[in-house]
Amino acid sequence: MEYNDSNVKVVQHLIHFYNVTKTYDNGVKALSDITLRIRKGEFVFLVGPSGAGKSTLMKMIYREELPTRGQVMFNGRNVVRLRSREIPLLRRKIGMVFQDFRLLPQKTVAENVSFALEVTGASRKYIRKAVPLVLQRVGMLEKANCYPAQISGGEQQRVGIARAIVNNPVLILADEPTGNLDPDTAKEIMELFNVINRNGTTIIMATHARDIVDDMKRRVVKISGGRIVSDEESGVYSFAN
Amino acid sequence: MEYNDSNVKVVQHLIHFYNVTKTYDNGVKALSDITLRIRKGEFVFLVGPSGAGKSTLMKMIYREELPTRGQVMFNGRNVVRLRSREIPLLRRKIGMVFQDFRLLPQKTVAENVSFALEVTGASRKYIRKAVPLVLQRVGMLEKANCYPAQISGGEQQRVGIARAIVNNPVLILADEPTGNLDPDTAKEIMELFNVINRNGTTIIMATHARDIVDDMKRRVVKISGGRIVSDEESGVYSFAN
Amino acid sequence: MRISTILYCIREALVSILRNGWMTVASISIVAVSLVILGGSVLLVMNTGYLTQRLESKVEISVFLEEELAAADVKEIGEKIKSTAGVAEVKFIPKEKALQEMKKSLGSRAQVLEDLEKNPLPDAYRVKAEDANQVPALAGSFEQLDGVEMVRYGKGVVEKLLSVTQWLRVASWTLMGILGVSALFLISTSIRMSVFARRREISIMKLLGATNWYIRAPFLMEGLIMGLAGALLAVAVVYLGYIALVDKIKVSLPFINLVPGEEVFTVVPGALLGLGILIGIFGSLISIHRFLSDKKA
Amino acid sequence: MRISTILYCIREALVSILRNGWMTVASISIVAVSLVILGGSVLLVMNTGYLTQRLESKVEISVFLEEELAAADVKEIGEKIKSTAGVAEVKFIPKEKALQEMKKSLGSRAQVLEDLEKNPLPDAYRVKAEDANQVPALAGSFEQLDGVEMVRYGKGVVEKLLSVTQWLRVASWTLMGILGVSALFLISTSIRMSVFARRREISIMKLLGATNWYIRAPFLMEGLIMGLAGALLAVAVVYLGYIALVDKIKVSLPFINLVPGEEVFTVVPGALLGLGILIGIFGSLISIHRFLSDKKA
Ligand SMILES: Nc1ncnc2c1ncn2[C@@H]1O[C@H](COP(=O)(O)OP(=O)(O)OP(=O)(O)O)[C@@H](O)[C@H]1O
Ligand SMILES: Nc1ncnc2c1ncn2[C@@H]1O[C@H](COP(=O)(O)OP(=O)(O)OP(=O)(O)O)[C@@H](O)[C@H]1O
Ligand SMILES: [Mg+2]
Ligand SMILES: [Mg+2]
Repeated sequence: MEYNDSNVKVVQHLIHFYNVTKTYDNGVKALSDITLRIRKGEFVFLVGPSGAGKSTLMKMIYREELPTRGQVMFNGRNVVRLRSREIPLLRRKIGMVFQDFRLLPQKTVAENVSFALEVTGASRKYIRKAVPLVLQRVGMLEKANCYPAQISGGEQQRVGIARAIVNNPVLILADEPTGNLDPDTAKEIMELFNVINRNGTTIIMATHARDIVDDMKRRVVKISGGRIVSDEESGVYSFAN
Repeated sequence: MEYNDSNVKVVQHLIHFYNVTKTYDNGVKALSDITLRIRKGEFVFLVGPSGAGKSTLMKMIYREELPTRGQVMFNGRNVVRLRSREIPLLRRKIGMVFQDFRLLPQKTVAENVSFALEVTGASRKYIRKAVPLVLQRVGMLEKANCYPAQISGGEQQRVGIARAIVNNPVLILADEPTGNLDPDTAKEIMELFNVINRNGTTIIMATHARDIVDDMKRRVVKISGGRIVSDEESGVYSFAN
Repeated sequence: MRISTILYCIREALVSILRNGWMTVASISIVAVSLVILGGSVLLVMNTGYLTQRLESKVEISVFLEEELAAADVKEIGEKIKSTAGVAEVKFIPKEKALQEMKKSLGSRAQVLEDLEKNPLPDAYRVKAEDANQVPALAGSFEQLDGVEMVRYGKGVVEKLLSVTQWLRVASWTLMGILGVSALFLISTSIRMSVFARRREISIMKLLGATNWYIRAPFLMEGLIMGLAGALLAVAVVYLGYIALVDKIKVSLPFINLVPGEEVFTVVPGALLGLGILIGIFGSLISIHRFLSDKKA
Repeated sequence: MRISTILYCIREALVSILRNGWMTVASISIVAVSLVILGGSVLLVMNTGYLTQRLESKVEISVFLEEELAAADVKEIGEKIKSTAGVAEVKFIPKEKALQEMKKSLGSRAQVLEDLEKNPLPDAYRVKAEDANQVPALAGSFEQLDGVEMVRYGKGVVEKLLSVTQWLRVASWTLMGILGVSALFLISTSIRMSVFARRREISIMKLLGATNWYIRAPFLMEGLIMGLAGALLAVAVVYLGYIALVDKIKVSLPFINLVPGEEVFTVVPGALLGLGILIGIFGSLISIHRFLSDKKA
């Protein structure tokens, strides 16, 4: 069964959290009764102290973790109720930048990026064209044939970003994508995200970078202790709780 | 043979790089002819673009990598010439915060921190007292019995910091220790480093956090393309090259 | 499956085999060693069978006939014996020949027989059974025949021989059974270990939207290639080893007859190769299964 | 080594064994399976030796004496035979007894012998050799003795029997050799794999200033514990399996004599346990070596 896009028409929101609670196996409550709507084409910052639940919230969307209670809708489909074989189709629509990069250690930089395309069944020809282009955009073309262990932390992060954007996903989930980047490089990456967002891709980005949040003047959702404590259009990163 | 502290008296500098060049196996030149001196008790920021060579420079000090050319002195001893069995003794004098955390996945938070003490031969009694104290200082006491996979990115980073400071090292090498921390937590960690530094510990910290560098008004060494491009006492994080 | 997918599998598998270096070497060696053990035990079973069959084929039954039977009766008895189920070979020994043999076996003492007025020995049939186990039963049935005075077979000898050959059969089959199961276990465990070492990779692939089959296929191909490589190695070792053994034994222990190499190598290599490939594929399939589970994700 | 260090090792090893879950189970099973194979092949060798020895002990030499020897001469020959190196047992068979035996073996045809004026058979000695291989040589030397008319032994039978027992010995020893080497290889490979899966852990420990011995010790302890556990398992399986086999064979194939259980289990368990522990320790030592290398760091 194809993952069905035709449902999108009747849906206003790309993402919809209904009273989502997540308690991990060891009893830690990472999310408490989260309700959140994100429209198609939005650029949302997810901010909040370390351990607030930002990564957990993102994991709900691409189904790395299931909510303990509540429902998560993506593109008109209930993510919680997806059948096993539908999960890969969901994930191919989402580009993910992981906080810990998660590059495949046995593949080179170029192969890591190609893999995200191969998975979707893209043609060899298209892959050969697209991969160098996206590596160029994050400034990693020179290191295309290096293995992850052979490049610096910031370089690994940029490969992770390239992999997330290479197959033109509907949604980009970026978990602290600039944590290991210097301000100049971070700024370039944010410009890249801006361009992608203007082309219609929804972006959710968890970050601790006050400069960036304050600069961009986008929607800011602040989480603390697993709850949404503020949600402002065109917000700033505020110190106060 | 005990690693000999008595040499320290004749040495003015804790760390001395003499014309250090590092070319990795794949031909990448990460450091070019670096000469650098750091006095005991200094607090030095290492800044520079992604892939500049900051992490590589630190790896030279604790001998994760050997220089291709040049010498590195630490505490009056030539690190390059150390015998195999002297390497552990060198490393026990240095507290390292790794860019990718490097927690032991099979050990809990508390065990990860204990391990750094056990290695030095500290008594069980001392370990039982010291570990909760240091976890408290980085705000991770509650998660003492969690495994690394069960805590958030920022939490893992704080465990890495706790592990680095627990055995009162002569030198702390912190590679982007606040990259995954929110500004408030980052500030607390920087205060912690300040206290430790005031007690005589030398600290070298690679970072991309402009706020922090500008706030602290300490020595800033800027690296770019494997070369030192500026070195200022009480410097700031400058955008210009 | 599209050709590009198959090519993808083969490419990924080969790359992974090369990059995983000694882990690959370890897995292949375990497959090879296990199959050598298995192949060796098959050879043992075959040779044991061969040897025991040759030994057992030597067991004979002597059927002594009554005195002064008509030639027709003698012939009839011979026909009856021949037609009994389980009889392999029948040979008539006239009493004159029996006496001659007796004289020969008595050597210089033989002149004692010269004193005899008439030949005291009877005519006899010597019968070979198809299966040594049937000897006692056959002997019993011959005893019932009209015109048969007495039936003899090396009672103690047959039982002794049977005890040896039985023991050999039991031992060699048991051994092959144990070794077969062990080989399967060892190979699948080693494949599980190599998959286990890459569980993080698998989980990342899943997060990138790879289907279970997309992840599984290169592992299968890898398992197949490694199983094949291990089996080829095993066949080579078993083949060369066996040829060498046969040669050596021909010289030093000429009275031991081994199954000739050509006969052995019509079945053994095919079986080992097939087994290696099957184990490689199913080993990978089973071991990768747990890491693909969607329970959590 | 301080007590605290030893305690540290044991604690770390146990924790690691528990937390590594099925990797531990896999390693222990491989040790166990390999040692079961080895133990089984040792039992095979022992039983083969036992069986062949019993068979060979049946081979006899008949030494026929010249007619009308003085009793003293007969006795002297007996003494000479007894004192020959390699002779195990000597029994005198007077000609009267030989005739009786001959009569018995001829059955109803025996009355032919009644016609004889005198006993045509000679006195004889029946000799058992210590070792069946010496039979032809002994027979030759007896032939040289004064007063000996003729020496006979089951020429064909002895050679046949020897061919079987030789083959059995060669086969079982070869098998044990191959299996022993394989077991060592399999166990050390599995330990290498489990260390390989934890190479990152090891490198982190080194960066934290742990000495090589500090890292190695828990692995050694772990190897020791796993080797011991595997060996205990193997001993249990071999023991129970053998006892069951002996029982079963006693009922169904009563003529096969196996080495009794008690005799076997004075050596085998100790050997397997020792081997398990040694392999565990050295397997860990060797496999951890490459991950401790200071070449780069
Ligand atoms: N697998 C897990 N098992 C148990 N608890 C977990 C797990 N993952 C996260 N947690 C806990 O859930 C809470 C939220 O974690 P999460 O990773 O979502 O935080 P975060 O907002 O991403 O923090 P950071 O900014 O440090 O990355 C934390 O208290 C964390 O310790
Ligand atoms: N093991 C390695 N093998 C080959 N090249 C390497 C290796 N490690 C790092 N490099 C290269 O050396 C250069 C310096 O890397 P290094 O990790 O020191 O950078 P960095 O300043 O720490 O960067 P970042 O801020 O992104 O962490 C980079 O070009 C990187 O690609
Ligand atoms: Mg996070
Ligand atoms: Mg770095």
